[in-house]
Amino acid sequence: MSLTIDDFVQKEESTCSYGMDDYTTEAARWCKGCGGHGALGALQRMLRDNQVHPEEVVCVSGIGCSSRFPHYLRAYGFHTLHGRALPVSVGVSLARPELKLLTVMGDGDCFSIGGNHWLHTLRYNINSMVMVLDNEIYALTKKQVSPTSRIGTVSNTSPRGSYLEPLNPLSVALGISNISFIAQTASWLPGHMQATLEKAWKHKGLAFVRILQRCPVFMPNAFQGGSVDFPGKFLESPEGIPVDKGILRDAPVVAHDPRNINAAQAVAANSHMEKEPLGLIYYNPEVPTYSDIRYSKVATVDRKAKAKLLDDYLTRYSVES
Amino acid sequence: MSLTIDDFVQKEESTCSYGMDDYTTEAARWCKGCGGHGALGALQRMLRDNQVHPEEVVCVSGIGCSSRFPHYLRAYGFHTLHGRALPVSVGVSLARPELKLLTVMGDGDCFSIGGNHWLHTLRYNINSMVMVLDNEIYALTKKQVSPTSRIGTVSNTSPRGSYLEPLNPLSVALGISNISFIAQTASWLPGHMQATLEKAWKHKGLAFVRILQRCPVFMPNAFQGGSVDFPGKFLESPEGIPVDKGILRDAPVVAHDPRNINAAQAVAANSHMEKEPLGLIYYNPEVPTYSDIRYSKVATVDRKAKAKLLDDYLTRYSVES
Amino acid sequence: MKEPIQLKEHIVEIVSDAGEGAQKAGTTFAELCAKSGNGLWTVEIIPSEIQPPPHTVGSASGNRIRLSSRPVTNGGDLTNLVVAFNEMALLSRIQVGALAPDVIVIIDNMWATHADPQICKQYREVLDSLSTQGGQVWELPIDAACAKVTDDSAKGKNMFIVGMLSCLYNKDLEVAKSFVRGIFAKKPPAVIQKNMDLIEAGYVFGMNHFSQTFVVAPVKGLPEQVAMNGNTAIALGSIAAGYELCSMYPITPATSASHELAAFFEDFGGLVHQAEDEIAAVGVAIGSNWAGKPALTITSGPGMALKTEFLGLTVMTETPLVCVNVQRGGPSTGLPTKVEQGDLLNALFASPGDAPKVVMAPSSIEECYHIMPLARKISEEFRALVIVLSDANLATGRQLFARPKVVEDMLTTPLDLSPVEAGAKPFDWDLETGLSQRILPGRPNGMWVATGLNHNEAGKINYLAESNQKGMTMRSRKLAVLQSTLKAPEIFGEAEGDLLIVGWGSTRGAIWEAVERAQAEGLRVSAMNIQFISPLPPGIKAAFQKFKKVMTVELNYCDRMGDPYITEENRRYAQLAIILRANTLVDVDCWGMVPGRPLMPCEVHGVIRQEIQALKTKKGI
Amino acid sequence: MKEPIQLKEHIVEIVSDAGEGAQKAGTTFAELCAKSGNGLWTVEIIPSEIQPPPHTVGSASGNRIRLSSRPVTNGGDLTNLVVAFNEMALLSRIQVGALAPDVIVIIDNMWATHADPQICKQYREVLDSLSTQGGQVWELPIDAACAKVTDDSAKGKNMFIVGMLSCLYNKDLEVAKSFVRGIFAKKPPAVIQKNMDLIEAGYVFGMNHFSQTFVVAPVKGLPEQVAMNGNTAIALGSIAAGYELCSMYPITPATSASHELAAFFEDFGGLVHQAEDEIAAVGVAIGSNWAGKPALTITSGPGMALKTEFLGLTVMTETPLVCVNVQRGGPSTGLPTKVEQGDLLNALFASPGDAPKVVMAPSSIEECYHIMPLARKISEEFRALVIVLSDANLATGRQLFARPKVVEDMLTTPLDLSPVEAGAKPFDWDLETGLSQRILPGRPNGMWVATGLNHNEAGKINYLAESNQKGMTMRSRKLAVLQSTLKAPEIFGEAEGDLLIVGWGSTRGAIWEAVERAQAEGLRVSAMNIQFISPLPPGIKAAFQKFKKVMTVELNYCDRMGDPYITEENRRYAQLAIILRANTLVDVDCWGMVPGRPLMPCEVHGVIRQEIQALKTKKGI
Ligand SMILES: Cc1ncc(C[n+]2csc(CCOP(=O)(O)OP(=O)(O)O)c2C)c(N)n1
Ligand SMILES: Cc1ncc(C[n+]2csc(CCOP(=O)(O)OP(=O)(O)O)c2C)c(N)n1
Ligand code: SF4
Ligand code: SF4
Ligand SMILES: [Mg+2]
Ligand SMILES: [Mg+2]
Repeated sequence: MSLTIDDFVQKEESTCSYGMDDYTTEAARWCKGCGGHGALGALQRMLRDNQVHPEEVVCVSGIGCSSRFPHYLRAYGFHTLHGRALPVSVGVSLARPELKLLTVMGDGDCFSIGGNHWLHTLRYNINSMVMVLDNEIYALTKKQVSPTSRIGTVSNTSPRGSYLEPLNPLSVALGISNISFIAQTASWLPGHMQATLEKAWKHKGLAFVRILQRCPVFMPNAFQGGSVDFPGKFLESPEGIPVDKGILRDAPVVAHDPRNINAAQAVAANSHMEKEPLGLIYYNPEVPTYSDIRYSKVATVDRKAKAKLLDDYLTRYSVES
Repeated sequence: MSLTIDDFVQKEESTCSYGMDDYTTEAARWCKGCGGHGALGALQRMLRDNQVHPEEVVCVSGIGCSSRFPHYLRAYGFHTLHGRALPVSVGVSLARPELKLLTVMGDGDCFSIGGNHWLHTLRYNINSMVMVLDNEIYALTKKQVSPTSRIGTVSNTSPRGSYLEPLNPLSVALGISNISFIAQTASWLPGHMQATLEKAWKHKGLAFVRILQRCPVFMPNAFQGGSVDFPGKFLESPEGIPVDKGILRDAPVVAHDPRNINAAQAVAANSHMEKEPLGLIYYNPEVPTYSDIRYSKVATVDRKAKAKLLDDYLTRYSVES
Repeated sequence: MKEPIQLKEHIVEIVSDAGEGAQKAGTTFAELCAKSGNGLWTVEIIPSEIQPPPHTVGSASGNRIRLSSRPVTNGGDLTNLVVAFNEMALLSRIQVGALAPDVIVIIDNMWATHADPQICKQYREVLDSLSTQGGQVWELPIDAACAKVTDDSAKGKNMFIVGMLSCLYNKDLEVAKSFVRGIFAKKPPAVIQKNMDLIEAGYVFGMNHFSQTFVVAPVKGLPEQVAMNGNTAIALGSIAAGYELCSMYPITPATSASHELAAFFEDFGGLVHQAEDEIAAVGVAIGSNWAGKPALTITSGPGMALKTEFLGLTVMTETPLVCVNVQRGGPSTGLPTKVEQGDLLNALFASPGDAPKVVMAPSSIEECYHIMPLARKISEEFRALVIVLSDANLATGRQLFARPKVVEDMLTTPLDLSPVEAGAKPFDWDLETGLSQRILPGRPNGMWVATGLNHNEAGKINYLAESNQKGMTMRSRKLAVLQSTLKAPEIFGEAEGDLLIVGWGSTRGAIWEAVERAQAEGLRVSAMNIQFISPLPPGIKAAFQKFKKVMTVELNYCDRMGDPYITEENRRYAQLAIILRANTLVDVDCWGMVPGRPLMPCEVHGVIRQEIQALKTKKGI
Repeated sequence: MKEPIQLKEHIVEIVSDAGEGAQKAGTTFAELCAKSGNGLWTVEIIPSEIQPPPHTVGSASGNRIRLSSRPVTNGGDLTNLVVAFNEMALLSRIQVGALAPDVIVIIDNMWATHADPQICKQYREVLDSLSTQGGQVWELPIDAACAKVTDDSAKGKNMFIVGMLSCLYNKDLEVAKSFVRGIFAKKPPAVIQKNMDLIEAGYVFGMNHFSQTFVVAPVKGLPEQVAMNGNTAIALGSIAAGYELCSMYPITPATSASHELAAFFEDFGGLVHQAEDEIAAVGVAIGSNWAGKPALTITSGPGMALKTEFLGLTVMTETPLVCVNVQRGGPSTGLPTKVEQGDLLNALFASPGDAPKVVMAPSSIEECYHIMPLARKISEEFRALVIVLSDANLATGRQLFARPKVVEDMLTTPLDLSPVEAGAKPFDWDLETGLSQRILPGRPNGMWVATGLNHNEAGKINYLAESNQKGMTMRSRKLAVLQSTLKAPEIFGEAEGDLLIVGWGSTRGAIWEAVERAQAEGLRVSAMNIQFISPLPPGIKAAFQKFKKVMTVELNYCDRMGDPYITEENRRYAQLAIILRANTLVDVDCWGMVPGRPLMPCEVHGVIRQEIQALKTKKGI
C-alpha cells in the first residue's frame, strides 16, 4: 500500500470537518524541494485525519530553517531559541498536560547546542512528540557542518572536509533511561512519514522521531539526494509502523522487535554507514510521563484551602510569646 | 593479588625520584571518608609509579566537591565553572597536545549541567583522561538529587523521594561515536582504582573513567555505603584492567570483550539495577584523537613564512588599478 | 550574684567546630529570645567546606544573634559576647574582625590542659592576646559539667549551652524547658528528659559560674511576629503570590528557597522542578508561564549568567516571568556563600539588545515575603520580566516581622479558555501604554506563535524598520507607565541636609540605623532606599538636590579616589551610583566595599561622620 | 548620445529575485569601479529567507554600490539609480525607503506584456507610482537582448548587466572584459567567450538605449588599496594579530569571519574549531589562551548571552581573551541579519559581579583589520578580556582602504618553558598597576591552579575580606592604567561650537559625513567617535564642555521626549548616552533609531539642522 504524493493529495479531498486549511497559516517559506514541506504536510494530514482541534495543539521549536515550522502550522506555537525548544516544552507540558504538544528542531538545534536538553528531556519522558528534521547541516546559517554531517562534509567551516565521524542520534538516545519511543523516517517518504507521525502522536510519553530531511540547497547529496536509491531498511513488527516504501527502489524489510533494547541498539549502531533503519526502533508505552509522575503527588486544592494552608504554615514560623 | 590500603602505603615507601609529596600541595580538604581522598591518592600513586613530571600535568575541573581536585594535586590546574571543564580541556588539548591532561568532574557537573560538553567531547576524542567522581548526589551544594541518583532518593529538592530512574552514564557514553575508552571503578577499591587510572592514563584518546564515589555525608547509603557488600562484578579480559577485588566480599569475575560494542552495551544496560561492572567496558585504541586529526592538516610555518603568506593573501583583495 | 545589667541590646555568638552543635544551640536560643519578646536578627556562621578539619580556623560554625529591646533590621555591629567551643573557632571570629574590643568570651577551659601541648599553647595565646586587647575571658569547665549529665557531652552540649545562656540573659528556665520540649515533641520520652536535664544543668552551671548576668528587655506592643530567613520568606511569598511551579537548578545561596518550597509545595498544588541546568530552568518557567501556569525561577550570579539569553526571549515575547537572584560574591564563582550586591548592572543590562525589564530589590526579610506577590502582579499586568534581587545577607539572616495576613488575591483561579473574538491579536498594544492582553493556548480562534524575532501586533515575524521601532517602543513604554504609578522613595530623616546616603536592597537596615545614630548626634544626614531600580521611581533628582552631597553606600566594589592611577575621569563607581549619575546627572559619590559580609551600622556611621567632616572642612576653606 | 554627466558620486543598486544574479553583477561591477579608481562602499541586499518565493517583495536580493570620486566611509544616502530585474524587487526597495525621489530606474520591460495579467498590472502600478513621485523609469528589453547572445538568459544576465553599466558609467569596455576574463580564468574557453559576448552585448545595448550616461571621476593619488568586508578584515586582522585558533559556533552575522578563516587558517598553522555551542566555544578559547596558544572567539548577540559566565571566569582568572561580537538587531533573536548597536551595555555589564574588561569598537572596515592586533596586545599585556564590538554594517559592507603593511610583531614565537624562579606567583600583582606575569603550564616549579573563586597572589582560594577587596582592586586598577595610556579622542571639526555629535563604532562614516555637510553650511557642529568604551579615554568631559549641546547618535533605541508617558525622569536613553552621562555628568542627549539598516548621512544631517535650529530658538527666547 505504497502511496505517492499524489495519492495523498487525493486523500486530502475527502470531506471532514477540519480540512487541511484548518491547520495552515501562510504558504511555508522554505526552499523548493525542502524536506520541511513534506514533513509539514504529513503532520497536517495526520492532524486532519485525527480531527485534532487546532487550538489544542502547541508547537514549540528552536531556531533554524526547521524551526520555522510553527509559523506555518495553524496552532499555538513558540519559536524559542537555538537549542532551547525542549525546556520550553517541558514547561508547557507541566503547565498544561491536556494540550497536545509537538516539539520541532533541527539537527544542529537538537544535537549540537541543544544536546543537554535532548538528553535530559528524553529521560523526563514528557508527553510530547519530538520531531528532529535532520538535514545533516546547518541550513539557516548557510552551510556549516553539523554533528550528524558525514565525515568529509565540505561546508563553510570545514572547507577541506569535516573531521569527525557523525554523531549517531539513535544510538545515543537508546542509551538514555526512560526512553519510550524512538522512530526514524524520511521527508521524501510521505506515506511512511505520516504513519510514523501518527504512531508518535498517539504515544503517551516522549515520541522521538528523527526525520531524515532533504536540503537541496545546502546538502543536496545527503541521503542520495533523497532519491529512489536511498539505502534504507524498513523495520517491521506487529505494533510497529506500517511499511510504506514510497519511491524507494530497493529497501529491504526486516523483522524487528521494538520492545527489545538490545535489538534496537544493534539496529541503530553504525546506521549511517550501513542502511538507515526506517520505522519504530524502540517502543515502551509503559514508561510513565513526567507530568503524570509529578502530578500524582500534587494535591488539588482550591483558593480557600490554599490560603488556609498558607496561614497554617505561617504559624510554624510564628513566635507568639 | 588484591591489595589493601595498607599494602599501598607500603608500596609508597619504595624509593624513586618523584615521591608522593611531589604530587601533593596541601592536605585535601574533603570530609573524612570522602571518596575523593582515595581517588586523589590512587592518581598520585599512579603518577609517582610512572614518574610523571608534575609540571607536565594539567588538571582541569568543573565546580563541586570533586572539582576541588586540582587544588590538592601538585600540577597545573584550572578549576573552571560548573559543568564546563571539558571545553577548557578541549582548548588545552588543542593548544598544547604535549601536556598530560586530566579532567575531573562530579556527576552533576558532568552529566547534568555539563551534559552537552560530555556528549561532544567524547565524540571529539580529545587526548585526556576524564574522571567523573560519581557520588550520585550534589554534594557541594548540600544534597540535591543528581541525574545518577537512584529513584526515590530523598534530597533537599526531592524531600519525598526523587521521581526518575537514574541516567546511566555508561549506556549513554556507549552510544556516542568515536568513543575509545570507557571504564568504571570505585573509590573504596584503591588497587582497582589505581590500575584503572593507569590504564586510562596510558590510553591515547579520551579515557572516560567513572569512579563510584563514597559521600558519607550526603549519600551514605549509596553503593551499600561503599562496603564489602557492594554488588560489583569485575570484567576480565587480556587487555583489560587487572581484577583486584579489594574489600569486596563477593564480586563475580566475568569475561568481557571490551572491543565489542554490543557486549559493552549489554554490560552497561541496567547496571544500576543489577551488578555494577568494574573494569574496562569499552576500548578502541585506534580512534584518532582530535588534535592528531586537526594538526595532521595544519601547516607548520615560521613567523617569516606566515608574514609572507599573509601578504600574499592581502594581494587577493588588492584593487590595484 | 550581682544585679543583672540592663542592656538595650546584645550581640551573642555561639561558635564551635562544624557539626558540634553551635548552630543548633544558636537557633534554639534565638527562638527563645524571640518568644520572650526580643527584637532579633540572626546570622549563620558557615564554614566554606562541607567538613573542614576540626579544631581549625576554617571549621568555625555557629550562629550570631543580635537580641534587642527594639525591632531589629540588620545584624548590627561588633559582637559583645561569644560562647566558643574551642579557641580556633574563637580565633576565626577574631580574624574576620567580628568581635568588639571589650567582648566577653565564654570558653571551655578543657583545652588549657589538653594532652596536645600545641593546643594548650595556642589556647593560651589566643586568650592572652584577646585579653590584651580589652576582652574579658571567662574560662569555664563546660564540657566537664556537661559530661556529668550525659554520656555523650559532644552531643549534649548544644542544649547545655541553651540553658547556660538562659541563665546569663535571665530567661525563665521553665519557659525555656517547655519551648525545648516542644521542639523534641516527637522524640521518645527519654530523649526529651535528657534534654530537659541538659538545659537545667546548663542553667545551674550559669548560676554557679557567672558573676554577672544581663537583661535585654522585650519589645512592647508588637503585633504577632514570625521569624524566618529571607529564602523562607521568598518561598512563602511565592505561595502567597500564587506560584505553582518553581523551576530551578541548585546554587548557593539561592537553593534553600527551593528546599523550603520542595518541602511543602506539593501540598499547595505546586511543584519544584530541578532542571538539568539554569538554562533549562528558566526555559521551563517561561514555557509554563506562556501556557498559563504561574512559574518562577530562582538562582544566583552564575545561574543568572546562564539565563541571559532566555531572559531576553521573555522580554521579546512579553511572557510574564519573575526571576529571583539571591546575590552572592562575584565575579565568576567569587565568594559563593557570601554577600555582595554586584549583580545590579547584570540584572539591568545583561541582555544583548534593548530589553526593558523591571528590577526590584527587597530591603528586609519581611519584604522578601511581600515582594513576591507584587512582582508577579507587575510581571503579569505588564507582560514583563521582573528580576528580584535578594542577597546572601537576607537569605541566611533571620528576622522577626509582623505575621503576614494571607489574602487570596493572587492565588490562581481556573483558566478562562473561552474562544477569543475574531481578529484578536497577541500583541494588541495600546499605543499609549504598550500594554496588551495575553492569549493563552487552548483558546479557540486565538492561535498565534510567540517568537524572539521582531514581530508585529499579530505576532508575525517582521523585518521592516517601522515594525522594529514600534516593538521596541511598546516594550520600553511599559516601563514609563509603571514608573508613572510609583511613589517617590521615602526619605529617612529630614528632606534636606548635608548628606544623603542612598542604598538599595539588604543594606537598608544597617544604613538607616547608622543614619539614625548620626542624626542623634545632630548630623544633617538622611537616607533613601531604592526598591525599584528599573524603572527608577520619580522624585529622585529633586530629592538629591536638597542635599549638599549624595552618595551611595553599597556592598560593591568601587575605585577609591587617591589610589594610584585613579582619577576623576577613570574612576569606576559602584553599581547603583552609575545608574543614579546617569539618571540624575547629580554628582553622586559612592562608598563601596566587598568584604563578603553585611555592612555594620558602625562602619556606615563612620563614613557619615567623615563625609560630613569633609563637607565642613571644604566649606571652611 | 549626449555628453556624459560628471558626478561626484552615485549610488547604484542592482536587484533581482534571490539567485538570479544581481549579487554577482553587483560585486563584479563594484570591483570594476574599484579598479578604475573610484571610492567605494558596497552593501549586500539579502533576503531574510534562504529561498523566498520568486517575484515577491521578500525575494529581493542584490547589491548597493556607492561609487565616488573621493574615499568613501559609509553606504551613503538614498539610491540614485536602480537596475531591477522585476518590479517586485524594485517595490521592496521602495518599501524600505531606500530610493531617492528622483531615482532612475532601469527595468526589464518584459513584465509589461507578461502572460499573467496580474503581473502586468502590478508592474504598471509600481512604475506609475514611482514616476508620480518624481522617478525616471527606463523600461528596456533587457531579457530579450540578452537572449540573443545566450540560450539561458536567466544565467547570463549578470554579465550583460555588467556590460550595460560599464557603458552607463563610461568604464572602458576592454578593461571590463579583461577584468571579467580574470574572474573566469579557470573556466573552459567557451565559458569565457560566452561571458565576453555578454559583456559586450550589454555594452552595446547601453549604447543603443541610453540617452544619457555618467562619469564618476577616479580618486587621485591614493596608496595601494584593498577591498573587503569587515568580517574578512577581522579574519585577516586575526592572522596579523598572531591568533592560531578561532573557536566559534555559527551565528549570523558573525559566521562569515570564521568562514574566511576556515578557508585558509590551516595554511597559517591555525585552525577553526566549531564547538558544540557558544559556551563551549569560549571555553575552548580560554583553555587555549591559558595554555599559551592565542585563541579568539567570534559571535553575535545571542552567542554573547551564552558566553556571559565564561567571560566572567576570564576576568577572574586574568586569562587573556579577545571576544569579537558582530552585533545584529536585538533583543533576543531580533533582526538577525540586520545592523544595530544594542550590545554595548551587554558588553560592559553582562557579567554578574564586578568584572572589569576592555570594550572597544572598530569604526570602519579598515579598523576591523587593525583593531585585532591591538586587541590581542592589550588582552595579553593586561591579562584582560577584550570585547571587540563590530556590527552587521561593517561585516557585510565592502570598503576600499590602504593595503595594510604586514609586520611580524604579533606573530607567535616558540613558548618559553624554562623553569620559573622559586616562589614565583601566578598573580604577582604590581600593587600600583595590578599587572602581573602569566605562568604557562609546562614550566617547572610554576605549578598553580586557576580558579574563578576569589584567590590570593599565589592563586590560592581565599575567603577573607581583605583578599577579596584586593583582588577586585587589582583587576579594576588595570583599566585605570590602560586609560592613562589612551589619547583623548579626536574631534572632527572645531574644538568648540554649538553641537557635538558623539558616536561609536560603524556609524562614524555616516555621522562624520553628515557633520561635514553641516559644517559646509556654516553650522557649528563637530563630531567625536569613541573607540574605547571601557575604559573611556581621557578628555571627554573637557571636550563636551566646549559645546552648547552634546548628543549621541546611535543605532539604538531610546525613548523620545514628547511621547506619551515619557518624562525627563523616566526617559530611557540610548546606550552610549547612558555611559557618557554617568561618566561626565554632562546632560548628553541622544538620537537613536533601530531601522535595521545603517544610518544615512542625510538623516544625521537632518538631525543636526534641527538641533541647531532648536538651540537658536531657545537662545532667541
Ligand atoms: C545562541 C545561538 N547561536 C547560534 C545561532 C545561529 N543559528 C541559527 S540556526 C542555526 C543552526 C541551524 O541548523 P539546524 O539546527 O540543523 O537547523 P536547519 O536550519 O538545518 O533546519 C544556528 C547556528 C542562534 N540563532 N542562536
Ligand atoms: C552555573 C552554576 N550553577 C550552579 C552552581 C552550584 N553548584 C556548585 S557545585 C554543584 C553540584 C555539585 O554536584 P556534583 O557535580 O555531583 O559534585 P560533587 O559536589 O557531588 O562532587 C552545583 C549545583 C554553580 N557553581 N554554578
Ligand atoms: S536551506 Fe535547506 S533546510 Fe533551509 S529551507 Fe532551504 S532546503 Fe530547507
Ligand atoms: S560532602 Fe561528600 S563529596 Fe563532598 S567532601 Fe564531603 S564526603 Fe566528599
Ligand atoms: Mg540542519
Ligand atoms: Mg556529585
